[in-house]
Amino acid sequence: MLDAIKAADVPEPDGTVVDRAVVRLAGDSGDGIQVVGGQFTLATALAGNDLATFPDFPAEIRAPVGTTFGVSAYQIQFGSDRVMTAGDAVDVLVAMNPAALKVNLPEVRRGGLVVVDADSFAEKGLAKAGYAANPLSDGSLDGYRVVAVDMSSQTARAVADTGVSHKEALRCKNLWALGLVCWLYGRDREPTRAWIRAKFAKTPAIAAANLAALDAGHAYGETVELHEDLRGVSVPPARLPAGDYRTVTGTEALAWGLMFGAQLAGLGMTFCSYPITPASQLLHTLARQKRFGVVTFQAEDEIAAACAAIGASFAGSLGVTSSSGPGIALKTEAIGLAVATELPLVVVNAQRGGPSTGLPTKTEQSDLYQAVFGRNADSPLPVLAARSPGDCFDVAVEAVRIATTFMTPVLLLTDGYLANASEPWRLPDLETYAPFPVRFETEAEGFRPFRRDPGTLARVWARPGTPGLEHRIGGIERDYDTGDISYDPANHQRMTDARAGKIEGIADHIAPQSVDQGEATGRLAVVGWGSTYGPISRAVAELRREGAAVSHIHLRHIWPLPANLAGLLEGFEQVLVPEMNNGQLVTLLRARYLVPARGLNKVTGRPFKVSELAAAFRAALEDTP
Amino acid sequence: MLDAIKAADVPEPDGTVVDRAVVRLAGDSGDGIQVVGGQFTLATALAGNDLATFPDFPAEIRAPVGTTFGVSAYQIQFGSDRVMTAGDAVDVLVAMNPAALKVNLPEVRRGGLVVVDADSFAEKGLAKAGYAANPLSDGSLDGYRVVAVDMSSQTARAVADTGVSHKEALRCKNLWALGLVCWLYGRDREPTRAWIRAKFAKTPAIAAANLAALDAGHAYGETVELHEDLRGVSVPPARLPAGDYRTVTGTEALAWGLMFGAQLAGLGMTFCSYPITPASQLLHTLARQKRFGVVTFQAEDEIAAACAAIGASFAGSLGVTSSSGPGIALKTEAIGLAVATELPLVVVNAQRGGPSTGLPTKTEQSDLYQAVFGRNADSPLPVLAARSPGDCFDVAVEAVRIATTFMTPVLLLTDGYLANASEPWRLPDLETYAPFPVRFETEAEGFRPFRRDPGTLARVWARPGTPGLEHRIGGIERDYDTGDISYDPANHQRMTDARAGKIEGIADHIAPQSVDQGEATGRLAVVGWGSTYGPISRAVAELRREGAAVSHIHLRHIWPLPANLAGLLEGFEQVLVPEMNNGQLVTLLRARYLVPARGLNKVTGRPFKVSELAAAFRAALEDTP
Amino acid sequence: MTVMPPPPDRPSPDRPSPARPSPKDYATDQEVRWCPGCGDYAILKAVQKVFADLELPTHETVFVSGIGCSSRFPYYMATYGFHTIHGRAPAFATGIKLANPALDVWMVTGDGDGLSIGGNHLMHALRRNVDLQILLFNNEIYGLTKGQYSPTSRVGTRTPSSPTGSLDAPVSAAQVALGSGARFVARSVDVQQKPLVEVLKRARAFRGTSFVEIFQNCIVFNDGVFDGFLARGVAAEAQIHVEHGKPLLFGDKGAKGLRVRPGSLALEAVELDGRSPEEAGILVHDETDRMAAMLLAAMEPPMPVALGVLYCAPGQQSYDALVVGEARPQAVTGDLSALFRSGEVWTVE
Amino acid sequence: MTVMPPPPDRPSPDRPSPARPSPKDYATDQEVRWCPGCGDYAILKAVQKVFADLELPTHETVFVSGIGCSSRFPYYMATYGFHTIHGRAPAFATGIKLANPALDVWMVTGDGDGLSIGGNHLMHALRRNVDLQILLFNNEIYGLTKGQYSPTSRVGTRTPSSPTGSLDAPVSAAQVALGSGARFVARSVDVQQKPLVEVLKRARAFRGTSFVEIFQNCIVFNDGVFDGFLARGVAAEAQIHVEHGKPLLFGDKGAKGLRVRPGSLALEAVELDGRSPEEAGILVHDETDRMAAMLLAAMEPPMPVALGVLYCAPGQQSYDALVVGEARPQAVTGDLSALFRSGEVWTVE
Ligand SMILES: Cc1ncc(C[n+]2csc(CCOP(=O)(O)OP(=O)(O)O)c2C)c(N)n1
Ligand SMILES: Cc1ncc(C[n+]2csc(CCOP(=O)(O)OP(=O)(O)O)c2C)c(N)n1
Ligand code: SF4
Ligand code: SF4
Ligand SMILES: [Mg+2]
Ligand SMILES: [Mg+2]
Repeated sequence: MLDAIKAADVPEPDGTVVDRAVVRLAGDSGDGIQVVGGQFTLATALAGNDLATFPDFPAEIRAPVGTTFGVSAYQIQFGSDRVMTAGDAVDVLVAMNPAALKVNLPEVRRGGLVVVDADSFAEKGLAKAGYAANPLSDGSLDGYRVVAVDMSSQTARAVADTGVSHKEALRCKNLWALGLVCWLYGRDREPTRAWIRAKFAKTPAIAAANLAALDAGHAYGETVELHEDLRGVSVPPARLPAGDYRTVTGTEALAWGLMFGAQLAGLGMTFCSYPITPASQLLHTLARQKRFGVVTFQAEDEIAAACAAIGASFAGSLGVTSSSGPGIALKTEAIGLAVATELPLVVVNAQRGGPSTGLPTKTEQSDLYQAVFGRNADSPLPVLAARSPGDCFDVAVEAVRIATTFMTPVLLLTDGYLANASEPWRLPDLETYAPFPVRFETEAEGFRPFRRDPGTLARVWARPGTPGLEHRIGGIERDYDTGDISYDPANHQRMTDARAGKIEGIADHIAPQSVDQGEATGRLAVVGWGSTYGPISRAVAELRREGAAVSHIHLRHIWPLPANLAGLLEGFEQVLVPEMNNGQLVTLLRARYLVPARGLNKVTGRPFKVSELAAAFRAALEDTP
Repeated sequence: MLDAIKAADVPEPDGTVVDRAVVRLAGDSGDGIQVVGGQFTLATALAGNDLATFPDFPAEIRAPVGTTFGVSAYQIQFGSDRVMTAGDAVDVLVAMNPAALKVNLPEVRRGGLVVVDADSFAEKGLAKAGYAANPLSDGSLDGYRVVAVDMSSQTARAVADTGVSHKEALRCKNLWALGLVCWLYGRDREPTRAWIRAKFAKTPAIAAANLAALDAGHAYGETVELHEDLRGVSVPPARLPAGDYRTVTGTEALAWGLMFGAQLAGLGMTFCSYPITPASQLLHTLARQKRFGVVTFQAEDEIAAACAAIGASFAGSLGVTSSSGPGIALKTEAIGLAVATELPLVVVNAQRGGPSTGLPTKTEQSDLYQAVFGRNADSPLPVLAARSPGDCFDVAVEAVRIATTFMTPVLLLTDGYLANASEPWRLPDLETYAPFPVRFETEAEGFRPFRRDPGTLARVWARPGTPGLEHRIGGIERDYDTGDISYDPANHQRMTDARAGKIEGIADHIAPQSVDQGEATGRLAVVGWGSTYGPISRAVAELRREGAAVSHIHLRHIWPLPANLAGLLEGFEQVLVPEMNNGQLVTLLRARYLVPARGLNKVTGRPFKVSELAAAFRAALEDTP
Repeated sequence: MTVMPPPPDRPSPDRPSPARPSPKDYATDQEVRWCPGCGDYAILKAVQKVFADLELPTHETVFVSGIGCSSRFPYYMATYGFHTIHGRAPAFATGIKLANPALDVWMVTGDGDGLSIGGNHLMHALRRNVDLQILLFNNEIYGLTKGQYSPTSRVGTRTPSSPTGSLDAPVSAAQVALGSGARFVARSVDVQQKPLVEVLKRARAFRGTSFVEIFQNCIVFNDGVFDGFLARGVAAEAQIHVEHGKPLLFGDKGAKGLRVRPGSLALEAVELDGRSPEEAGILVHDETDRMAAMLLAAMEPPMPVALGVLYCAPGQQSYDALVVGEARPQAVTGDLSALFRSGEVWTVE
Repeated sequence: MTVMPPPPDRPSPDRPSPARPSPKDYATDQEVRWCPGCGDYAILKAVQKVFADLELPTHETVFVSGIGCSSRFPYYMATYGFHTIHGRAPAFATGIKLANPALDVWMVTGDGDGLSIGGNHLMHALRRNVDLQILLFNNEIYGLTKGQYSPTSRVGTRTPSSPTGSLDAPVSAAQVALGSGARFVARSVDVQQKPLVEVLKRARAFRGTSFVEIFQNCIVFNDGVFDGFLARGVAAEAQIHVEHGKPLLFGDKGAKGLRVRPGSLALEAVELDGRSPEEAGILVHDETDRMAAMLLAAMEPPMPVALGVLYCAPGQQSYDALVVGEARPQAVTGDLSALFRSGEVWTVE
């Protein structure tokens, strides 16, 4: 075995204690990578590290075994201070086959550790991955530390006594790899053991095999006298704020935030959707919450989903619909009706790479234009964006608050990264959230369906079933006073102004924009939104450590923009707007404030790296205006 | 009769020769107002005036007789210099019933002439129109010159000899009114006579009755010794550029421009649409052009229409689709596919009042955001706008040129006003247009479906049926070189940049922005787009006559903006952007150029008045920055 | 073959009514804006009569529609109403029922709204069997947009968008509904007030989606298009009013009837010639027989056009009842903290 | 009842072929990216065999699809191909045929693509009778989006979006097609290569929209869902392969057959018990009989599932032929100046 380990010529950083580490597990989509990734995340969270994860799914459901386009990967960064991104460069890559190595090697930092299943590097596997020569022996791994271990055989041997078939045995390879990685970072295997026992409760032989594989992988690390570079690494616990924690994906936090929002509003929730990557999981998550009163409806298409949600709102429920860009495009006509009839609605867009079908499994932020401007006519509505998996919870609550307080559809932007990524989430104290109960209209005397609250300009919400409030609404322009159809020119102007004024007025009912890091004035303001929060935050921190006068402003409210933002931006010599699109928020800021904000754009389907942002910020600072 | 005529206390301007006049005919939707409006327009055009017309349809198909919401009107302004708008204030209103008077009186200038059918002002008619008292006698017409003539009886008497029924006789009332108006402005009745004879060739009695009514109305003006204020008015011919003229509506000009564009490109045309006000007429017009090789397809909805048009383009035809805002919303997903697959497509949006169903029969310019930004992902495409009925022809040709030269969908914006309005159109010399023949790919050797022309960045167009060019395209991101599916991050960036670069590059292939009136620098630039051209043009002319340093810049190219526009705008102290929306082009200009452009917005479903624009421009100039 | 009349499975509300309401009590203060002579007026009248007869409460009723002349209907009913967007009414109606199954939801659509742009939503509402009454006003034309041909227009219909006559083969609304899995399919005519009122009552009694195609005359753009079977002279021979459990008779004094053409799967018209229906082998209408309904729905001249309840298959729970039950769902309730803690939780001190 | 076989009305191209092509000649260089064991592979194989057998030219063929696993199909055929957007393939295909009716257009869709989001376009392509072959791969699941239930999923299907079992009544693809006015409706099974190839050839021969539902196994998300009639043990009893002009026999050695239940409009299965089909009153399959097709399409266990060409009604011109004729329309031609001058023209000097 020992000779399989090649020392790299790039030295490993001193010591066995590090601040943070990035591990990437990769294999065939059938290899169970996501499952062991999740288990390792849990063990890491329980060890007290901060962490961020990102699953990288193949675009194909289950492509032919061993092909590069069938590779599934799971990346986690964990550390002893705030982590926020899944990491720029991988410290440890576990590649279960040649294709996984091929696809993921570019992510590994020079000098990083590469663990491969040597058994899979036979001719057939190499050919499928498109390797002309064996990378384990042709020098292409020079510069990395490589552990080529006969993982399949080891696993097969380890589970031999459990009585499972050979095929079943090989299915345990992922647990073997997990065992090794657990050993590497000193992770407790007990939570994984408990999970295996629960999951395979009905098939004890399989449970035993998986347990055996897990232990064998661990034992391999522990007992085999490995090259000294493979010695265990320790990442001390992070100093997180006190509280109870769990890991959440953005999808879970979003689902729960919507439910909690409905609870704070005192409403039932009717969630109507049509599957689309990467939005489907929200449907899946909420479909399991029937016992809390959540109704889910899988409609025949996105249009029907949006319309059903609006119908539900008309009937007095909280209508919610979700999709990704192409599906949101289909909903825009219906959203216009919700704008016109001033009904609450939450529209979730889990953005993905485009245009058109684009890169469905990759992340992007390119639907901001669509969210803010993408409807016919003057149809303003509030747009919110979540910054991190955990933040999805609070943004969802805020979306429900705004939708119901202002009687308006709200667009909530997440993305493929947020939908799938996970991080530790401090369980909120639900008591600290102020409820915002909906007051349905009940008074028949003098009832007018478009009577507005003078403070919020929201119209009343009169729910069918209420005696005396029978009324008819629709998409034809309505009289400001009576709500009846009106083609009157002056009335149209008045209603257009009222709709615009109501949405603009929301700026007075939201928290002022804060500066996330740094002073309120300075040389460079980096203004971000959405899931770029993690990398921007890390990069700004890096520059601030270097002494640069850089601040990070991260918007939750894309529309209307916070009232104090104009003043804030004036305080900086330069404004830079990193986005995973071709420059969209930057257009909004320039148009609104006439600030010479510049875009920093990346459209690769992948999150920003901290290093590329830091470099861009440094360049901007050098480039004195 | 004479006593029915009331002299107003507001004096009529001196003389019987005027520069321009505004006539508005109004009646029940069953009264045949649009028909006689069209005939009067023709007679006026043949008399050599410049003119602009605007039909004002009721929102209902045929509401109950005599109600205000069933009123149909037709307005024409004509003059001896350039006219360009249907007029701010009406000089002569012909109201066939009380409802028509009620709805249209506010449009009449004080001192204007009001001709009404006195027979219709009985109790029932007044009640239907919602008049408590008879406006002919209660003083509400003080300040106007009123001719209350028993038009129905006069008509009945005039046609008595033709043998038509009483009901048919009354149907001729519109011709009687036309006869009177023809007399008033000295219009030749011969074209109308010819039209009547042709139209009722198979029912000679009806033809005779209509002819008799026309003559009777005319004779009424001629022979009855009327009050001196009703004497004939003469509007001398306009000094229009030499050439052959006809009247066109924007719809006709657009249809013909698309056809001519296809001819210049050497393409067949597949026009796919779904009816919607005010876009349907384009479908109707093109449906009659089968003999020129135009194929029209009435699809099951707007999505299918867009998709069929894209399919046609894929197959080597010019795919064109049209709709209005709500229907365009539905097409946005499909348009994204045309962006992604880089296929030519012309999308016509005849804008109307919104949001949602809004004011379907009223005009608005509020879909610019949707056109420029209204798709998921980074999906740039060119956006053009027509300024006048005749201009629709050239803009359509330009849209076809850009779509086929750059292999891109193009959005062409018109509106409810342009679709229905008419003006004299100088017949273009078709020989002067440079053809832009499409060169379909034929070379199989080294064929790549996404090989780009280095000059335009357009990809090749390889038409099914061509041997050796078999290829597959779709909405998933395509490899820059091979066109095959690619999930590669760097390729996605490259393709995103290529798509953006191609569209931005169009700015180098269009005419530089000209200044429509005034100098290239000055105190105030008024920047407009679309059908506001007429009123802005007139208002700027008015201010320039007053000596103000105002210039008018009118954009045909909304996206990409002309390359020289930045420089142009810098030359003005102020930039004002009048729009029939809540401020959309102004956002684009501010974001792009960081110029402190201000919006001047009107959202009433009606065109700007020259007077209100002139007042706003004056106010802007006073307001020295 | 014995035929059992299917029980109406939704009772009319049984409440003490101080005074019997009249149809006028269901009218709104809005002026009705259809063209004079439009068939829509007659349908409105029939619906208001149904409401008055059944003493239906206005506040528990919602009328939902798309866009079209027909879709203006909700403005004229003194109930709750939602005039939505073109073609999507079935989706709105489904959302309303999921939010509050206790509401009585009626949907009004046209041949364009319901079968052109909205055909898919219609199909899915029908197959899901959402508890709705769907009234499709079929005038074989797009009225509101001024008379283009629709998916039910016959081949050769000349309209502004088909100046030389339409080329598209039309669909049959009732056949589409049956093919989609509808469990209640009926047909009626705008001006046949009595049968129309009856059919509408049957539709309301049915739990699930009841689909009613109403032939409606568009006096402006398609006047007299149904004269082929509605005109006075031909009516008796050209229509058959089907009734559950009764022999399928038509013609002058019921002198003709329909029977299964022996050895085949087709219907044919025969003269009774003095025989009793049984003797003549006349088929007895069994509204629970889907195949018979298909044959009836497919009849075109020279066969008589079938009117009445063609198909009614109760006994299946409606979709909304399956998903949420009968009452309006409560607000989101329950201990969400417990849900959030359902995974592995750890404590940072 | 005499039954005439309808003539195949589109000839296969009759051209000198230097060497008979093989199915492999119709494959592309793209790696096929379905899951190992997916039924789509077998369908691809069958289609390639059809092309090779008929020596179809690649450059005059277009494969159009929507989105789904099934809709990846065009990438694997060495013809022209357009992988469009979800549910809209019929509209793209219609546009292609209107632009160039000379092209041979095949459309591939799934139960989600074609019947959920795309149901309406499918219906309208079918009723218009656009000259297309539509292959609907029915796996009763949304494969590409990882296994949610689809409009053809049976009640009770447990999926991530229906964790306690789906509640929506499914549609039957063939019945929807017939209800929409389809003129060619057939059914086949991914792994039944011989009949599948035959059915596809028949589909291509038909001028107009030919609709072929292909039961396809999604090994990952819905494995074995058709075992009820495909599993080895039950196949003979649970399937009936219909053939025009032949008696409707099934079961072991054709020991059973279908007949019209006397006096009704229903089919029933009977044992031949040694009688000839005629003696046993077995129905002869007449593929031009729409009602028979409806009954066959509606058969579910315990009746056998009908496979083969259920319905074929040629003789109607296809929509594209009616609109534009047979050849690719020329460029916009003619004297446009004359058109522009067709109204009143005056001259300003
Ligand atoms: C998205 C959209 N597309 C098109 C229209 C235009 N439109 C309104 S009603 C209608 C057709 C109406 O026909 P039908 O449903 O038969 O109703 P009818 O007027 O005949 O009662 C159309 C095409 C629209 N309002 N919205
Ligand atoms: C507008 C839009 N909505 C949703 C999706 C997501 N989506 C892609 S394929 C699919 C369903 C596919 O099911 P089916 O047609 O049965 O194909 P299969 O994968 O089972 O072959 C869905 C919902 C999409 N791509 N675009
Ligand atoms: S256009 Fe036709 S359908 Fe519409 S209101 Fe008039 S008559 Fe009725
Ligand atoms: S998910 Fe199912 S349908 Fe899709 S490729 Fe895999 S096996 Fe085939
Ligand atoms: Mg209609
Ligand atoms: Mg499927």
